[in-house]
Amino acid sequence: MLKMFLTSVLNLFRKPATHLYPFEPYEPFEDYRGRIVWNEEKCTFCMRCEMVCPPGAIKIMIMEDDTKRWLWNPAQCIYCGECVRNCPFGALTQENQYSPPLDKSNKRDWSEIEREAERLKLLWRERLRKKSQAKKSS
Amino acid sequence: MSIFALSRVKSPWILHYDTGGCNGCDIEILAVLTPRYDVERFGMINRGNPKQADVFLVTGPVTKRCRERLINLYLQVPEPKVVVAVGSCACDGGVFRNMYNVENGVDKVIPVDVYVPGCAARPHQIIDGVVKALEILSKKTKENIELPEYIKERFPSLNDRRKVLEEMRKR
Amino acid sequence: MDFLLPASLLVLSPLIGGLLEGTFRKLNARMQNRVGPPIVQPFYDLFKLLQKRPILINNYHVIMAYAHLVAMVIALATFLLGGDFLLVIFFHGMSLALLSMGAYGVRSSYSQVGATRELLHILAVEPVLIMIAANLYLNTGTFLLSEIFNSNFLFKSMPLAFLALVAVLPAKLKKSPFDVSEAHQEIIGGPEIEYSGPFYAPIYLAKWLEEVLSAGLIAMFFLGNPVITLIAISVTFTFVLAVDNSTARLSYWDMVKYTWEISIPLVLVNLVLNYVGVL
Amino acid sequence: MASESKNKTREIQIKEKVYTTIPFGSQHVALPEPIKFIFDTENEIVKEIKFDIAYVHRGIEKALTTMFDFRKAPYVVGRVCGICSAAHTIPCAVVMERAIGIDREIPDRAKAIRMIALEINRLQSHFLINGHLAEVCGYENVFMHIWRDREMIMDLADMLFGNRVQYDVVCVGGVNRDIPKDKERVLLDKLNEIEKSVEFMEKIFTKDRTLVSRLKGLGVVSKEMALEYGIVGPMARASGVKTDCRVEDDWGLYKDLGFEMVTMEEGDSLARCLVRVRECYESIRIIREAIKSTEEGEISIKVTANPKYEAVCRNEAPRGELFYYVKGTGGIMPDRVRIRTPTLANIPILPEVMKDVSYNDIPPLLMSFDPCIACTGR
Ligand code: SF4
Ligand code: SF4
Ligand code: SF4
Ligand code: SF4
Ligand code: SF4
Ligand code: SF4
Ligand code: SF4
Ligand code: SF4
Repeated sequence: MLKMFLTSVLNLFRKPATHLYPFEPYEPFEDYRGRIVWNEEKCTFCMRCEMVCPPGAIKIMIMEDDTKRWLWNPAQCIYCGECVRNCPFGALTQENQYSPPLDKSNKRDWSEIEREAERLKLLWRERLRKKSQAKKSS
Repeated sequence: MSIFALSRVKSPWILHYDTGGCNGCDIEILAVLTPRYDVERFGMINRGNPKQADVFLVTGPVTKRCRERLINLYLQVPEPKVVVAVGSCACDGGVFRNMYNVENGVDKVIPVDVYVPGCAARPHQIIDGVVKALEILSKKTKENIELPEYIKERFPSLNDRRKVLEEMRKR
Repeated sequence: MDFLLPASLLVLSPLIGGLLEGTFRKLNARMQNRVGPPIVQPFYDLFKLLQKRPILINNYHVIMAYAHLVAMVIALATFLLGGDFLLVIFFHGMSLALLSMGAYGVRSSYSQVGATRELLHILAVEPVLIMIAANLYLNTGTFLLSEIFNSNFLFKSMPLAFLALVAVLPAKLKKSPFDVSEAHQEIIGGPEIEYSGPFYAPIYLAKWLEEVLSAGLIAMFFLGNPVITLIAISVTFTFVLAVDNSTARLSYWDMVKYTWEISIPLVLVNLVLNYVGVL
Repeated sequence: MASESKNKTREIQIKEKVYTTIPFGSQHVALPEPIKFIFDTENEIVKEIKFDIAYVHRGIEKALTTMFDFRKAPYVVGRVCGICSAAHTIPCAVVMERAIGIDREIPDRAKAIRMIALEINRLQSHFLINGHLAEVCGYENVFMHIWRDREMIMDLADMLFGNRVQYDVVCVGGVNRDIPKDKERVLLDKLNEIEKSVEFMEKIFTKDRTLVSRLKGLGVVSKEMALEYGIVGPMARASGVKTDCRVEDDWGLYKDLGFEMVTMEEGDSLARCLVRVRECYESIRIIREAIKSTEEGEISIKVTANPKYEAVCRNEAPRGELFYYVKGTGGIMPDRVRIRTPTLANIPILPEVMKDVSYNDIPPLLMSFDPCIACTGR
């Protein structure tokens, strides 16, 4: 009781322990597990990252003209770093900056993307099957 | 800015509800109130009372059982209000996505204004999110009544909805 | 005392009360080693509350909130304009009673528990105030505050009564260790829980007025030199806040027990000492 | 006879008495998690308690057998609970290793890092709950001070593992990041400061009169009761039951480092609180020893096989025994995963100790049992 009383009164004359974020900038620790950065040049679309990601925050879309897109959802990612450790080509890195908040305007509808990716993958498999069949028959 | 518009932004009282997340983000929300981050700087206090809240912080992927309570709490918060989904699992389900007892995120149940990613969302992210939410709040007034999806489902016609709104106004 | 000062104090009391509350919150935060809200924060809160969509539970409930405010205003006005001290105590008690009546009027059990506890607050605070009034009468020969205000530095003749007042101040201002009726972690604000938006505003405002009234009660003991009065008020409030920050909440029976066991004997001793003529 | 029937009517009368029902949860400030208690009270004395714990059921056990392969499992079970995230990931990884049959090959350095993660986790959890306990007693200042100091531990976790809450450092086969030398030094420095703040906490919880008067003698659990209800963790140790999975299971190096169990005899809320405070000293000591005893080196081994055996692992989470069971069939996903969590074991005793307690003592009593529900429903 007395101790807290003294602490309280003394605290009036001490500097508060508060860090005045966002007015004072904050620099995260050097290897904080933050955003995932994808390097398009190195990526071979091997799909390993999509496979190892626990929550399924990475989706690779194989479009109908066989171009490929790599999508990552910051609002779904659990920032475990598993994709970075598992990418065989070093195409992924993890920044030490945390993701900014999103709102309706810039948040992706992930269910839509999941469905679309699934659909496109089926089409792709179909195309592969057809191609191999064509090869066999020729 | 008039004193009224200013006061709307300067005095966000928060309500916090965990809809089945892992506590990680809840504890970070608590940490945001403590000396290191001290969001009382922005006038934020945790009233724990939906009727006196402006900012509704929701964590967790919304389990089936929490759904009705979440809607209930949402309806009890008087307008103007903003809803902030804190943590990846509140945004899109996070690691719990597609498990059999979850709804995959808060915005499947009630309208969400700001999404704070991160697992766990760190205090800085939560502060950023709330600051962003306050921007949205400053544009809202007590006339902006947004209804949760389920009411829209249950009352598809505009007339029905108007009735619900009137009921809500009367309460 | 002339009329102008008390009247202007009364008109400005919401402003003073708001600043007082803001200072409390700031000091409180600093005692907890954090920065805290700006001093004008309570005004932001009040204006925000006025802009919220009203949610009406029932008319009775809301009327009681306004009645609570009105009774508090009357208590403060009576005090500042130099009315009867007993009347001040009566209206102060009544305003709390009205609040708890309103709280009984809704079905939430937190509200009802809070209402019961609010009544216990009255039980703890009012007897002590009445004893202080009796002591004042012994010293000044009147219950009329306008005459009591003419006396100089009452603290000299009734220090123990002042200590008794300080002992009940936490209960009066709902600060720890005697904040049982608000008890945020148990009953989430107690009697206030069902009030929202514009209907919560009168209660919020009444809280400021109560702080002004408490400041007035403290000032009553230190009249004469305005500097000493101000110092006395700030020291006392800082002390109360520091106690708030260095105690856990006691149970409601402990509250009644402690206030009675400490404050009432203190005033009694003071009475006897006055009577015998030692002080 | 007459008196007997009279007694009976009186009993019936008592039963018919109208109680004031106070719901506590599923949303309440004193308890951030969705659990619901319903207290039937009479003059604020609690007479009957009902509770409902299944608000947070997400189906993690099921998902581990249908959605995630075993390598992802530690990351998933970390999200069973964010307060003792490391406490979940470790036994999960260990149980998978046992089911594969590689648990003997885990390098010592990995074990040491796991221990450090667990003990840092325990430290922050104990700070958290003791601060929260002060808060629900209405002692806001102590809460603020303890949580201010807790930030030091959070910073440590942030620095060492890259996240404040979910460390995600444990994986099947070892750990996925090492602690370099310079970080070790920072860690050791910080531990001294943390030790000071543990001392502060101990002083408050033993000396502060208002706090002690509220907690002492509240919710006494005798040793027999503790054994009968099978409560675990610091709650059991506060009643004098010698149980601690850190010495009962051997996934770590605790035995080599000379672990000492903290027990007390009183069994009241204060004792539960003090056991936690004193465990902090032990945790700090263990971290120091763990750093000293191992060198930088191998931190994981390659996992090639799938889990094929049945295995269990017990771990001492901050709140007591955590039990993992896995049945592998050689597939990429195990056949059955079972998680038995400490809070689940500690809840059945609550109605017993809460009976006839005044409602204003309920939050401290509840918090002294440290219930957190995230894992109870899984
Ligand atoms: S694992 Fe790497 S290379 Fe493969 S798809 Fe992902 S980013 Fe591209
Ligand atoms: S960090 Fe983890 S959750 Fe995020 S994308 Fe990579 S693997 Fe997925
Ligand atoms: S986002 Fe992650 S840390 Fe936060 S509640 Fe969800 S699972 Fe837990
Ligand atoms: S407070 Fe009671 S009566 Fe009112 S909506 Fe909730 S459950 Fe129904
Ligand atoms: S008991 Fe087993 S099979 Fe039946 S519903 Fe539950 S989980 Fe499914
Ligand atoms: S033995 Fe116990 S755990 Fe197993 S099914 Fe029966 S009740 Fe459940
Ligand atoms: S007991 Fe369960 S809910 Fe509580 S901290 Fe541990 S894992 Fe989390
Ligand atoms: S843990 Fe048991 S009681 Fe709880 S939700 Fe799951 S099945 Fe139901």
